[in-house]
Amino acid sequence: MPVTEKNWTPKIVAFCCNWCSYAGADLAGSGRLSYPADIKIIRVPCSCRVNPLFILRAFERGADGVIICGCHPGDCHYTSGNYYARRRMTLLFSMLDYLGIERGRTRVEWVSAAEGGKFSNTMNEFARTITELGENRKLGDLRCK
Amino acid sequence: MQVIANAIKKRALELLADGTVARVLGWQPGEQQSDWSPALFESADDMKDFVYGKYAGANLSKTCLKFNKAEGKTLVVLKPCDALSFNQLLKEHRLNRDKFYIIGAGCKGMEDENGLLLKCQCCKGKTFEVFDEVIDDEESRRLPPSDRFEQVARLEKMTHQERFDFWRSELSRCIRCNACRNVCPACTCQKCVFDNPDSGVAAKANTTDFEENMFHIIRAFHVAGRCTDCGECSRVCPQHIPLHLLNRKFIKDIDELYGDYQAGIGEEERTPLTTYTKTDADPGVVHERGNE
Amino acid sequence: MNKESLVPVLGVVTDVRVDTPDVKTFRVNALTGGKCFEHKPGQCAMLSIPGVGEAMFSITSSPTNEEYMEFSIKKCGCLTTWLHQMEVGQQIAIRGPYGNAFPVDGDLKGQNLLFIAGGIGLAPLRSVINYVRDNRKDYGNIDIVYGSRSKEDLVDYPEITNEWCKEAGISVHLTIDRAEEGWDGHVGFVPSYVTELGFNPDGRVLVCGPPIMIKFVLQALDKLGYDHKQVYTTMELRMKCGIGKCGRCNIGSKYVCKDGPVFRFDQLGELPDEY
Amino acid sequence: MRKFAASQAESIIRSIPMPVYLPVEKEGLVEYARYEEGVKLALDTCKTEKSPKDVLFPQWEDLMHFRVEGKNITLTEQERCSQDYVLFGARACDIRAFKVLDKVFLADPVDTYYAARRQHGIIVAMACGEPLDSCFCGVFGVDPAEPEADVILWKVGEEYYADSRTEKGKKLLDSWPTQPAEEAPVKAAKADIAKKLDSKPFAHLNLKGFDGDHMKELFASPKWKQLSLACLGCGSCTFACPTCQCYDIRDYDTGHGVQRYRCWDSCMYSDFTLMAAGTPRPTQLERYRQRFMHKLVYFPANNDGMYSCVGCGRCVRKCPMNLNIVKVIKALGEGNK
Repeated sequence: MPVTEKNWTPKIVAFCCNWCSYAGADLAGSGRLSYPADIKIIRVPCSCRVNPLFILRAFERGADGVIICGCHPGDCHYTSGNYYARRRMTLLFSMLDYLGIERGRTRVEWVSAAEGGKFSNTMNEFARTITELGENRKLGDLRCK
Repeated sequence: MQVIANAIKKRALELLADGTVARVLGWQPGEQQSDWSPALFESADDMKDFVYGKYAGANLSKTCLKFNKAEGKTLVVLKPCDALSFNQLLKEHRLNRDKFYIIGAGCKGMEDENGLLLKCQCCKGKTFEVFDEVIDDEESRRLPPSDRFEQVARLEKMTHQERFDFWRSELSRCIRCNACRNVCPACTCQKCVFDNPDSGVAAKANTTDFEENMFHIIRAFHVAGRCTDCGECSRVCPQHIPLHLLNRKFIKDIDELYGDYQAGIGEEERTPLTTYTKTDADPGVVHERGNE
Repeated sequence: MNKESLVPVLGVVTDVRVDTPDVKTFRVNALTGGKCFEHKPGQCAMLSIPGVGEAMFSITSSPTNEEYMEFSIKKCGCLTTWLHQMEVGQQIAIRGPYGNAFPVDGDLKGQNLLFIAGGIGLAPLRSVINYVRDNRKDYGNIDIVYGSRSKEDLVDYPEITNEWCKEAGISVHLTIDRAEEGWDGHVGFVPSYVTELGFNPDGRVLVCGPPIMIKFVLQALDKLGYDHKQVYTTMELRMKCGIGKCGRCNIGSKYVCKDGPVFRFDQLGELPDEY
Repeated sequence: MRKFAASQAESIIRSIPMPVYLPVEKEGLVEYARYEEGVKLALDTCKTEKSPKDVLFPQWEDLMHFRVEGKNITLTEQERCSQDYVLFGARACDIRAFKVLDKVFLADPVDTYYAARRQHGIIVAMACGEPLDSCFCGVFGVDPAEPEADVILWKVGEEYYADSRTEKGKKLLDSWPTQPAEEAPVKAAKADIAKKLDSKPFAHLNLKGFDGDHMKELFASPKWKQLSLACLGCGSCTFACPTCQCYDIRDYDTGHGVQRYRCWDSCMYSDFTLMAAGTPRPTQLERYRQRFMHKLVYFPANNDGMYSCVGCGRCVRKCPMNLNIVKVIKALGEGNK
């Protein structure tokens, strides 16, 4: 169904690392902390698994914001995955910015397995940012709208 | 240039005659004044078409991939900037050094029918990173230095909307011929991610604006840290899209965030994206840099 | 010919038969029952699953079958994997028929026929074999040489043993590549079996199978004294439109989808060697 | 014969009560685009970057739409072009290219998507005043001074001379504010064009030897190796070419349905003939050879000697490695030794 201004709600994709952030999301759930239902969590083995293509494909398919959550630097289950992810995402976000895509639409946060509260706060705050930014019109495939 | 060209030709003939090399990779003239093409010469007789000079703009290092497994050695003529690409391919183990005899050729900036090539306007090839011998003269490699990030910096200063409009107007010309990808000496995947039949998109038509953005972001990202800024992508673009501005943005960011780095130098150094430090900035740094 | 040639009609899968571990035979009917369209033996149709793609398959059933069409499909790529997941009742988009046909009303009429097939190569020939069986008086003796990697890779084995083998005037010669338990028939590759059987070089030959088999079968037939004008084969190349416009099945001045897929070997010899 | 002042051209175009596609300059590149108020017309451009092939056969177009629900499929066809439009300022070579496309798309079975566009188009052609060095249309029998169109315009000084060649062309021309004109200036202009074209470097290419009888010999030529060596396998030549018509049909799953679209394809691409079992054209040599053999040998063999090249010279300008059909004709043709 075509999305009109009125019934628009932000669609957010969250890539969560299996070892920390996904467990953090679990903890947020079991602690009955709420976060918006429009956030679709995709579990990845490590934040480093997130290929730039994944992020762009998410936008293509109608995402309004993409957030990547991984273990805190130094705590990676695979020792260094999130360090690589950090460099990659920095460069990618900078490129999206360079092409004129709104900065707030992409974010990286480090959330550990113990940080259910941080997970829920981050998601709430990110959803608010995206709602303020409005619908993603610059980087999406019209056919998927 | 004619002196250098004659010297290269003489040397190539000698090496062909004594069996050191089995073939020569160079340029041949075209139908018009400036339309030279890369060409292969397998005998002294073939060599009469060999040329070197101001229209030898093409980077031959990617063509070398075709001869990596050929019988005998291949002589390849590389300009300083081409040698960077060649060396980067060596570092990635895509080329076998023993299979090539490299003549480093002196260069005074290459041209096409519209004058000095865009890539030569910020010449960075002052030394030969890899060679067996260099044929050069006094006036070579003297192009005045210029700031290659000037245009990138100008774009960074624009507002988001201006940048978006700029890139939309540039990228909307893209016809998805894939010439930029196919010519790029850093794009050497056996099967490109865009040729994946399961990706759901045809890599030959931009069915939406998104496809244009997508392709060019990913193309530039996949060579980030390995791109030597050889400028071939912009040179070959039939629609004159300034693709080097995407690559240079990555280079500029890498230089600013992780320290100066030039791909294609050295033997073993890791590229910025295959290494890290524990004190790297978080991706949020992007939000604090630059305009807006 | 259908003028809206790129637009398919819808059909429905009414039966799925597992022939070998990687070949299934699908029965397709029009949504209103009956066949989606008429065809001639050797012609092909484009089957598609929306969202996955479209590909050309030969129609395995004989035109004389008035109830349904059948497609024997080997699982080997993206689309065929999807097709193999189909169940009875699944709708499917289908367009055709495309290409020429074996000249059953022309050159083949009144002749002794020798069919040589390897593996899934039986699929297009089965259409001709059954057509010929249904018009038995128009044709001479029939020999069928069919080989496969193993016993379980023989497509349509029940039909071959229960029907073809029992009919007068048809001799079936089966072979498998390597000996295995429970197989007391011939063991060996198809081309050498053809040489062994030593056919009389009269009549017409119809060959279909993997390219390497076709190459050696042709050599074997040469030795037996066959002329290339007596031998027909059916070809496969990548196709998208099926109507000679999209350009990819072009060999020389021919388009396999429109001018083929059935070629006589002397015609193929005139084309550049690019298939 | 009618005439009108060059300065009137835009107001005439504006007054045409249907969509008009014409050469427009944007960022220094001239391409065919739909006329809108404020665009920069470039009617005098000899060679647009891409040909007007897009107007009849767009780089991508929807063919149909599927909805899949469980085991059921519903199919909706894309509507065909049903509105008349004008292609303004097309050149003789590009219009000849339409005839080449017709041979493919209008052959039985007719491609209805193309046929509808072809039928609804009115072509107003512009005779070439200044052929470029890369032009060699004369080699293929194209007369740049007499395009095969509905209305032809010749620019003489600051005036356009116009003449119609068909009924629908006449109707269009009659609706413009024009004055009667003499034939003589146009005759002089035609002679001038012929002279200019004749002096171009590729004007006398010889096509002897490119025919169906030499198919196998040309195919087996050892020269293809050197000719194709530098080929990148990009699609620039095929996408710029006015006669290249190969296409791909793809499905795109939008999440709420499946769009089946077709897009231009290129025989230069490695996946063009790729099948699950492999490809009959494994290296660039075979792909490169296919393109030129098709244009110069296979196509004429099927179409009474009509070449699938119109000498527009776009590949001469576009190829990043400076490979082009001229080089092939010179290297393999008997008459250019």
